Amino acid sequence: MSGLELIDVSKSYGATPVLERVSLSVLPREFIAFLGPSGSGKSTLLRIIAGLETADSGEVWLDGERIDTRSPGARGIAMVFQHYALYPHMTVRENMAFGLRNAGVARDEITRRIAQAADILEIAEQLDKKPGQMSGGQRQRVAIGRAIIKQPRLFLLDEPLSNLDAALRGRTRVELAQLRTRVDAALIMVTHDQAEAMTLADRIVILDDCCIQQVGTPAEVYARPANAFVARFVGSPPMAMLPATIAGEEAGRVCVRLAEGTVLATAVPAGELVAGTEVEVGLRPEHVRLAAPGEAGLAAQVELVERLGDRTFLYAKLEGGAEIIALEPGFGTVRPGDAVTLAIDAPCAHVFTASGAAHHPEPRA
Amino acid sequence: MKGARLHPLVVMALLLGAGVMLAPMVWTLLLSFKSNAALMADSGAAFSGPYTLENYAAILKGSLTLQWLANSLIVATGATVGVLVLSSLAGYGFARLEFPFRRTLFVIVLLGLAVPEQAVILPRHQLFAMLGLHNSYPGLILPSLTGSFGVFFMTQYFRAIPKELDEAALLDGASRFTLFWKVLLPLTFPAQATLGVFTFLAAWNDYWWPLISATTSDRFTLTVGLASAQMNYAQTSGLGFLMAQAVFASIPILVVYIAFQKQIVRAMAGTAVR
Amino acid sequence: MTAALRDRLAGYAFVGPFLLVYAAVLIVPLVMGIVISLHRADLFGRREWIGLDNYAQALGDPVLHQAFGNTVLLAVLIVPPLTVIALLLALALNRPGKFAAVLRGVFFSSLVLSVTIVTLIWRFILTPDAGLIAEGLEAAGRAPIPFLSDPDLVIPAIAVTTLWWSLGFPVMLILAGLQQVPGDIYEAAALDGAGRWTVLRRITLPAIRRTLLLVVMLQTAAQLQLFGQAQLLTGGGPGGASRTIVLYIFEVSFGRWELGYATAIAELLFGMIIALTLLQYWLVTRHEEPRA
Amino acid sequence: MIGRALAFGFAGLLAGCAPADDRPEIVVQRFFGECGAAYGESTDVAAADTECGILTTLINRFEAENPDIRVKVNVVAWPGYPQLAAQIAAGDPPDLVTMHQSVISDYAGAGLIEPVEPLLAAARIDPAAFTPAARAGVEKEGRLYAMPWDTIGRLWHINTALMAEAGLMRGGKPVLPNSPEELLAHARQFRERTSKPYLIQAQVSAPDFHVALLYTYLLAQDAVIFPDARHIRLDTPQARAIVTVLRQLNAEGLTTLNQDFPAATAAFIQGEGGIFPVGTWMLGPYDAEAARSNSPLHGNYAVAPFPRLWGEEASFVDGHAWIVPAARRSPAERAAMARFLGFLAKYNYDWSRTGQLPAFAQVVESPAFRALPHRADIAALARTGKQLPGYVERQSAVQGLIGEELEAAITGAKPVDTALKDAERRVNRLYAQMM
Repeated sequence: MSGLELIDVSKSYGATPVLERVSLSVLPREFIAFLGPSGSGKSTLLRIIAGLETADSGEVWLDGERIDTRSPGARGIAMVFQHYALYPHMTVRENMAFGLRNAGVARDEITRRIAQAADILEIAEQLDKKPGQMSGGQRQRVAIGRAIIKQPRLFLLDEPLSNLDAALRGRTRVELAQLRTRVDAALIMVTHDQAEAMTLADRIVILDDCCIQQVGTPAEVYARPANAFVARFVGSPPMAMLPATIAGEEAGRVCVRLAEGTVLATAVPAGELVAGTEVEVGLRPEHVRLAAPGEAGLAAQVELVERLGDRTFLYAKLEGGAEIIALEPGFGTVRPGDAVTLAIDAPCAHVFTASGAAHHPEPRA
Repeated sequence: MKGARLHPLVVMALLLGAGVMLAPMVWTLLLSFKSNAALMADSGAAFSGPYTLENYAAILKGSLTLQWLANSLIVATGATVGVLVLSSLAGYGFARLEFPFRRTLFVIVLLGLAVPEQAVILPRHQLFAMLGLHNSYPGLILPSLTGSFGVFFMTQYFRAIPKELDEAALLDGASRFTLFWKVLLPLTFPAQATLGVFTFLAAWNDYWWPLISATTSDRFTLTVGLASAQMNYAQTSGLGFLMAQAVFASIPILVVYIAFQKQIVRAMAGTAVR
Repeated sequence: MTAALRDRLAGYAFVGPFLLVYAAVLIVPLVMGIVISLHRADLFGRREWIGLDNYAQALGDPVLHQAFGNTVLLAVLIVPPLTVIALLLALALNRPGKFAAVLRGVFFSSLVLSVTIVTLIWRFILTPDAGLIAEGLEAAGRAPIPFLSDPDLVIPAIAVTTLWWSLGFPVMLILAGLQQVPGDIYEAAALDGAGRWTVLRRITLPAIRRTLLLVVMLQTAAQLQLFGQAQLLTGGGPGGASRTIVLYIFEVSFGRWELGYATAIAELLFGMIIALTLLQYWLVTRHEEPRA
Repeated sequence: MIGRALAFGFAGLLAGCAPADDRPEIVVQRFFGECGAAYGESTDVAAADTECGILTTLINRFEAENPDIRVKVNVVAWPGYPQLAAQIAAGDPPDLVTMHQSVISDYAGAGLIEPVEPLLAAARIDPAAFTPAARAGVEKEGRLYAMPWDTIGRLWHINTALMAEAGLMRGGKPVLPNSPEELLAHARQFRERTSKPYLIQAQVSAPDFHVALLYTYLLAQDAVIFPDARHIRLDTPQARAIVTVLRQLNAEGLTTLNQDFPAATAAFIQGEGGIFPVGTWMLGPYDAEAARSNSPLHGNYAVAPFPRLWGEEASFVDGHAWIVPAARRSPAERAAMARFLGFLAKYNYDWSRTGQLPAFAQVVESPAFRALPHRADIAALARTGKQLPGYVERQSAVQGLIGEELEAAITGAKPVDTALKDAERRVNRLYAQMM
């Protein structure tokens, strides 16, 4: 079997568990993002794959070989570190050659590969400089070059963009996207920035609380979050969660009653949701808008207005205290403190039970 | 504060202080260029000519001074290399590797900082006698290698190096030793320079141990050799020669000091004062 | 072999060489010393168990009392002035420019000389016949002063010699400490309208407090072990007026061959140095928050 | 690369740098000073001067005449016994060491040095050739523990010009006191007439200076200083009387103060006082000084044994000797040592030019020795010289203790009887603690 396979990987630091029986399959040439809040174990998982940490139990397989028993250098894995970890006393050329020399690659082969990588990454001019003489972006490229040149079977990137300023981050994101086309390897990137994950990854692995919460394409994790955590975590601004109870069902779809009394008819199949169950109703901002004059809706008070130019997010509070976020196209005129009426696109609402389990709307016919 | 102009009174005081620091050295230098006979009659003769190089010629010609100089160089260099090697290895081990009793061992090493030479020198003399180590270069060098300070200093320095570098090197397939030797050690050069210079100075200037461990003149270090020459009973002659020996013996160490002055100050600012 | 075991072995491989030397050349003698001090032992291997008698003898030994007094007096005459002078020098020389650089070089220079040379130089400065000071006094029509043979002058003379010799290291340490103080707190102080004195007292000194502590601790420990200067300048004379504890240890061990007694004195000195160091550390740090 | 260089360097260090040499090696350890600058290459013994010069030249000559022996010379700071103790404790003592005869019993008693009869025999030196004083100095419990090299005593070195000025010359000879009262009277008269001190004394860092005076005048009265090997008796009327006079000299400024040996030595040359009671070893240098035309001492130098002040004529004497620390040595090394001792014995006359009395009776009788300046004046030492009993150990440490107390007494820091009591107590305690 090819690709990366994690089987029941567990790890704890003393009494504190970090990962509990994590299993995952990554296809060859797939780009995976590990997304999660800090402390979710995503970095630890990456480091276990790299061999920088040892799992307490579980197995790591790569291209049909078990690698968790091997030393980091013998796994066929390359990694780009958050702070690049370039060897400060070596030139760029020496930095890139170091791993190959350790692996006993022939001298002219090393020269050839360095030239090639330098060419691709446009750092041929910099080969005899030391890292200290270079800018952050250039160092990033050298770090990537050092990884590419090893022709690894798996590419690990630890928060690759966190050290760059906003402008550079955009450009580097493009470069990372190109990188995957150039390497014949799977890529795994750790990030806490969902935009990065959404943009770059084929699939996103969302981690929290020592476990994988969901594995899916960006569209899946956005549209059909596996649970309340994923729903809250993915999307910016996040999904609003309104406390509610199941009011009943209508044509097999549940109706929910919000805390302040309004009943919404959702498109969520009733299934085992029975009347009276305490749930949360999840609403993406794009499914909440300002009601037209005279249109019925929820009364709310605007607390914060986030104008992004093409669109505006209104952070508002319903009677009873629940927080909700609405999207208004354009620049808008609403100001904080205004009382507004919000219209809700109820068929797009998600329902989450107290255990966090998600119930998604059936797509409209 | 920094860069503020110095008050003229402060400048005067500084110059006066510098004069006090330098006067003995200038006096020594002048004496060393006078013939012994002239000084025997009147040491005040040092302030006027004629000056001569005869004392220096005598050193190069007949005395053991060159041998002592060589011994001091060997002992101080051996101590320096030894301390650097041992402290670097141990510093890396304590800073980066996990092994049972690591913390306990480190604490035991740190306790060594509090042990004065006096507490061990007499039993050490007995021990070395049993081992037949006296009057040998290893016997003179070994006590310098027990300094806890070097290990402490290098451990701190290694700890300050980002761990990512180790990990990058491990992923680059480096062994623990390659990692240490090719990646981390070169980064500790400033610390090595500081530690090296201070070890060299300390070993060069050590007096107590070589006094009791070196048993023949040709193994004396400069400190002991010169002391054996100057403490002689009722010696009223040879002042110029003694001073020439003093100057001659100080030259190598001054060279070392001047060569490394920048590193000493800079690296001390970095790590030593934490 | 598993990776964890390999790592452990690597750990011992790296710290092992030092620990071996450390154990053999420091720990073993340290333990031997304690054992020897409980014996009536001579330099040539004869041993007879006498328990704590050596320590009892030390407590009642008037010569040791005198040496103790001399040593403490020397430390008192050396450590505080040394610290203050070094601090003043470091403050004055902590600036860019050639002038300061040259002066730094001058004040550091004596530190590289060995004790033999320092005492050789100073003996011929202090000696009443033909010494540098005597020459100066004679030129001024005054009688030479016998610094090294007057019981009241000999300790100050050794103290001055030691000050001259030891000044460089503390200046260097304090300069290093000063360079650690971030420049922006001086700028902030300037914005707050703080005068020079206020800056020194409220900002600079607190910032280099630990450096000063280090200087005092190191120097106290060093001066309590003063040996070479006393042995080479005066041999402990006149009449034991400049005999230090360590010089006494040397005399008792290699002059009188009483190894057990000498070792007991050394152990007492050891205890004294540790106690003083801890006391100084405690005095300076007791009000500080524990460091993260 | 660097690693290899380091490893190589270490190997070099451990191996040591000595080239292969299969000649027997003897390590000769001596005090007497370092004078390599003046005599480093000289082999002309007859032309050498001073203890250091003569001995340095002798050893040079021995090396030149015996290329099949490697000689290593340790020059140690006087008196070098702490180092010797350290060397013996280190298990690496030298082969032949200069030692004061008064110290021999310490080392012999502890079994640290070897009897030398076999070596003397190999060197064809007959112990009967030693002067009685020299032989007494090296013989302990019936064995010879050293080859004696000389007998040293203390003399009055006299500046006759100043004595004349003080009216203390008669018939070209200095007038010396015959009683303590006379001593003080002379000293006061000297002070009055010359406004200089009568005595020059090394009172600083020279514990043995006053001890020698004390021993001399105690021995002159046949006082028992050491009733047995473990006790001293100092708190006696005789001792109090002697020390009181010494204190009086100081109190009245009849002697130089605050001088150590180098200072006192130089002071005498510069004519700063009348009489310097110091060892025979200064006879040579001072005589040479008196021969220099522009010296304050020119033509005005005389010596005399210590005058009789109490009891009979006597002088506390000591001597230098060559001892052999106990160690394993090859026959070749022992043969080399014997040859060295034989060589030294041959040059005993040259050594006596330093002022010391020769250790070989034949040299003392020789016309060459008699012809040396002032030797007739000091020949009496050979007759009157006395040493402490052979069982007295730790003489140097004991002298140090007594010296410290005497210094306190003589400078007035302590009452005389307290100082003597303290000295007695400290010495007895030292003996009590000996193993």
